[in-house]
Amino acid sequence: MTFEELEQIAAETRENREKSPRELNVCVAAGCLSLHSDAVKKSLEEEVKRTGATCRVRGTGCMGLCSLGPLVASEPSGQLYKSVAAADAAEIVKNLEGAPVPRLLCSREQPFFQRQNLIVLENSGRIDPEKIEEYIAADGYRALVHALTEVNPNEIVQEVSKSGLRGRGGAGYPTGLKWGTVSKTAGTTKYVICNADEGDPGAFMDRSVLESDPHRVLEGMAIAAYAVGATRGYIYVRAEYPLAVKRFGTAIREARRLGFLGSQICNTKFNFDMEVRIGGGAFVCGEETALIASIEGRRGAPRPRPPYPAQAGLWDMPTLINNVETFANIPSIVRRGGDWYASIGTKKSKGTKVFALTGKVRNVGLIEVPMGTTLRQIIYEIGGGGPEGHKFKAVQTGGPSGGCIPEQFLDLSVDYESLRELGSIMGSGGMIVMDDSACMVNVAHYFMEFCMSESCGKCIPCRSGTAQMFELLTRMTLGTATARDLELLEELCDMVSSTSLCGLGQSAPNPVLSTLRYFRDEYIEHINEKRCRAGVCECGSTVGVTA
Amino acid sequence: MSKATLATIWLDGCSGCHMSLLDMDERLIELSPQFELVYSPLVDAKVLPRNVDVALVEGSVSSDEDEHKIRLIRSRARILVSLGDCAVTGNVPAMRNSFPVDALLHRVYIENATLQQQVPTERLPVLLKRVRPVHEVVTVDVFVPGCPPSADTIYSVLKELLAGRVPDIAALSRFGI
Amino acid sequence: MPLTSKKPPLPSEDKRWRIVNGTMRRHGYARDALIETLHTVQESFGFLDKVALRFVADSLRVPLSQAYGVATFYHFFTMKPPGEHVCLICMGTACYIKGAGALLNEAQAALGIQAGETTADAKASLMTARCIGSCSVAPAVVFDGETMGNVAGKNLREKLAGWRPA
Amino acid sequence: MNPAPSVKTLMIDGKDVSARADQSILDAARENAIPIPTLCHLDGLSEAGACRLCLVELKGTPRLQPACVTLVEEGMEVTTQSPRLEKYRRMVVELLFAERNHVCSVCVSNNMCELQDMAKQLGVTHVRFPYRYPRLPVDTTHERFTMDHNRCILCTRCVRVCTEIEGAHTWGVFGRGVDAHLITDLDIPWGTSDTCTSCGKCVQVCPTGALFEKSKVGMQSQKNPDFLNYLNEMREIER
Repeated sequence: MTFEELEQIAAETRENREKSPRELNVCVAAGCLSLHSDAVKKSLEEEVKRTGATCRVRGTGCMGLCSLGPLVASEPSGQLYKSVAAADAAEIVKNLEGAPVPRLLCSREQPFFQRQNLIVLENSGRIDPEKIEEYIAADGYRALVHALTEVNPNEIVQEVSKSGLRGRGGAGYPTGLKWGTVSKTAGTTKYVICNADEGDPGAFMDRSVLESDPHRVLEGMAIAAYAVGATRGYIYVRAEYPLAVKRFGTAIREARRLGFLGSQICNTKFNFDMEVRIGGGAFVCGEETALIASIEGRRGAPRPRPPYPAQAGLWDMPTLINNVETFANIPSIVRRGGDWYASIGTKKSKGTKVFALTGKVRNVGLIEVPMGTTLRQIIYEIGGGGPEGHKFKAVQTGGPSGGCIPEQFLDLSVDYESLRELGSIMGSGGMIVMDDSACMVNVAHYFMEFCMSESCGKCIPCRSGTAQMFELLTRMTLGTATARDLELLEELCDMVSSTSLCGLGQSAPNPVLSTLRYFRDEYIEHINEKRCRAGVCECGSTVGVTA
Repeated sequence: MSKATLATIWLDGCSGCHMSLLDMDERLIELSPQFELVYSPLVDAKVLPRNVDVALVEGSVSSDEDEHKIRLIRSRARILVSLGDCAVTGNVPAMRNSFPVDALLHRVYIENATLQQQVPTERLPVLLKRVRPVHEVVTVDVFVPGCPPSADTIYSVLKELLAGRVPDIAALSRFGI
Repeated sequence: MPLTSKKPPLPSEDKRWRIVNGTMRRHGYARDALIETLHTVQESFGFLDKVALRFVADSLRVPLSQAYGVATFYHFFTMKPPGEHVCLICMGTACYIKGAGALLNEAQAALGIQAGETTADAKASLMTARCIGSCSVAPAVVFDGETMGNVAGKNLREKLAGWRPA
Repeated sequence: MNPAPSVKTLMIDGKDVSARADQSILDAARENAIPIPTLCHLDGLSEAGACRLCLVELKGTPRLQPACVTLVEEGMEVTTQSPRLEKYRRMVVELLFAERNHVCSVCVSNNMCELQDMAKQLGVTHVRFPYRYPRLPVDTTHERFTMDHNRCILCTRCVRVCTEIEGAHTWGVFGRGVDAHLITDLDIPWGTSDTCTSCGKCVQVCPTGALFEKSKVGMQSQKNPDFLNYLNEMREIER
């Protein structure tokens, strides 16, 4: 594959599209799909066939504003229709040329769309994720061809370092540094692994990217493999994401067909191929060494680091592990340069971040904003604020490893460091808004149950400590706890975070610590007054229930 | 100097800790000028006095009566000592905790009984759902593990307490044995 | 147990064993294909049992204790046959905040079973998931593989009632 | 003959020591008579890094590091005893006691148990956390040995010795988290296992009364894992 050939495919694809420019793009990613967008698509196809209209009906990836799904975009006019039902097909097709259907219109001018800055999601909802040609028509695989034919691996690592990109899986380790280590470590075979074991409850960024634009991730992995000298790749996807598995499988086959995977890619000496590995429902496998154990077919129990996977990973070989969103940033960085990427974001956190904005907020969906955007902008401008009649209480980031951030910090600009200072973490990007109908003790209890059940059981602090913390929190929610139990809980938080073997245990106390930090009075009420102000816990009297 | 008042209490345990206390033999006589035994299964006094300096508690909290007793003792004792594994850990009495009380009573009084198969109900303390070590019910000042703690251990503990010091238990005793 | 190096025979005439064998062959009977193969078994049979585990372990030359350890480590694998219908309630944070707990209680009451169980008539199984990634339409429930978003108690009751005609 | 590994000098608890570059902090400390508590570690087996008792402080490293798997480095300054470390170690022991039903007074290994010794050594006189009282089975089906899950601390020494030394792979771990427990083969009664060679190594390495030899009580039930060093040494010579 050469630039000329790439351009030819892109040109043909665009040409075909221009021949009959009218198309109806139906989101068939998970959110809209669970609102039966497949039925909408079928109905539109039938209607087009019945009326003989010249219009293509395509299934595309996520358009972002999932709470108003199923979403349908009408091109070339650019109209976006919301909450479309199968029965609306006739009206939509009838009005293809004339005025749009006002009843279904969803403005693209609203802050939800205007406030975003799309890099990772630039193709989401715009291309058919199952057609490689459409990705190529959107400048896809140019970065890979450029990397392989015009620059050496070292330069790629440097470019990524220059971009300031940090791991999007949660911890924020500098990506360029990681690549550099793997590239410098000698090994007979090196591996690249994409961590798509998005286990945080309330997060669906990776799912959406894989379902909406799988080639972007694949291209990022191939570039990474070239940069670090790897020849084999794995993508470890949750079993709960069958559509993502299917679409990525299709993407691999298509990429092989066009020679982006296999041997002597782009007529160079670079060989690289990859396969999908399906997870088994274990949150701990998001941890690098556990994930490696799982790919090796073993129990997903983490092992002590060092050695880090970059030195001794899969089958003890140097292994690069990055998360989906990290890889998805790579093609843009390689195409547009590290400096361009570094111009976006804050001093220490560059680029954009994709968030799954959910919970008690009007506009639920997938968003991508520059690092440094404030929580208030995200929740109130993009998210449209919470539902009527309820007061904002906290936003939860980082899932079971993160924390709850209260109102007084909403003007904080979001980056890795600022969130950590508040006792939460960036995590993979789940952002769950909670209002006064949520009880913070109950939320801590919920996450502790999660960590307890997801603990692999290998090290004692995590295995037994989470079970103890869960018991103590249970007592609080039931109104049987004493002040002594709170002391023990706090001692355990310190001990489990300081002594656990891996990140799961080390961060398991975070939801408790952050709620204790900002909502200690709620704990005290549960203990001293046997009262839950949100009326969620059955801890005796429910005096003070708001609405 | 007035004598310190000492009480010993027997909750759910085998009385082995009390036997071990008696095993102090002549050392009991050595310490006796320093204390007055005001309440104990070993003496006739039936009423717990208001002020107890040191209370040695043997046994776990297994019934409503145990719970009542331990709370009363706590309210009247200056220093409360959990004496022996039953008081400290729940020990053997707590082995029933993996089973529901009803199933347990049924097994003991009906399945395994040959005569008069019935679960006694009247004038008997009600078993708690779970046997608990003393410190899960009231605050404990000194823990003396051991099944039973040896006479030497109890002697050292008593001697230290009577001298107004906190004994270093870790050096003296351990769970089990 | 794998005392010989010969590949074990298929456990029965059931054609699904060939599908399982196919997965292992595709991976060159490498040990690391264990999890992939268990996925195939579960897809084909609906669950894992000891016959299947022994067959897979022997074929891949994985010790039995390890195969069982792996099968029970990953919660996606089930050792019990599922009911004719499966109701899976997402308990992810977004769903939880929007009332998934109440939905679970409703489903337990409606089916008379706890999460993770199957009704005595084998008609329905009730499961929970950590997060199915459908947070945007929380609370979400998967009925027989089909995700339904913004589920209210009423939808749930109707759907479950349809599975178990009184 | 391999070239001799380089020697590193480091400081442990203020004492200058030297160690081979391939040695762990634990090895170096023990060679210099500096005690570090351990439960999952056993000379002759691979390291699990699971019990967290051997965590030590390293100057310049914010996180505590397990001495058993952390290799010595030049100029390292290690602290093995501090109020913070001692507190965490005591808590590890408390968590273990609260997790299952360790009733020392009626245990075969009473007075010969590493967990019981550890509690004494660390000054754990009581457990502040609520006991969990799980209901766990006792497998008596093996003709010579018994597995009492009530006393197991999941150190996995038995799993490792069975895998690494005996090569039978009979023992494995079922499930995960606080529900994890040991299994033989496909979770069958131990006595019916046909991979088990009845060698008894698992019993000898078990630190508690979880695995014990039937009909041996009191002093007779003393475990002796020293065979491991002998086996490993002899193997090395054969190679």
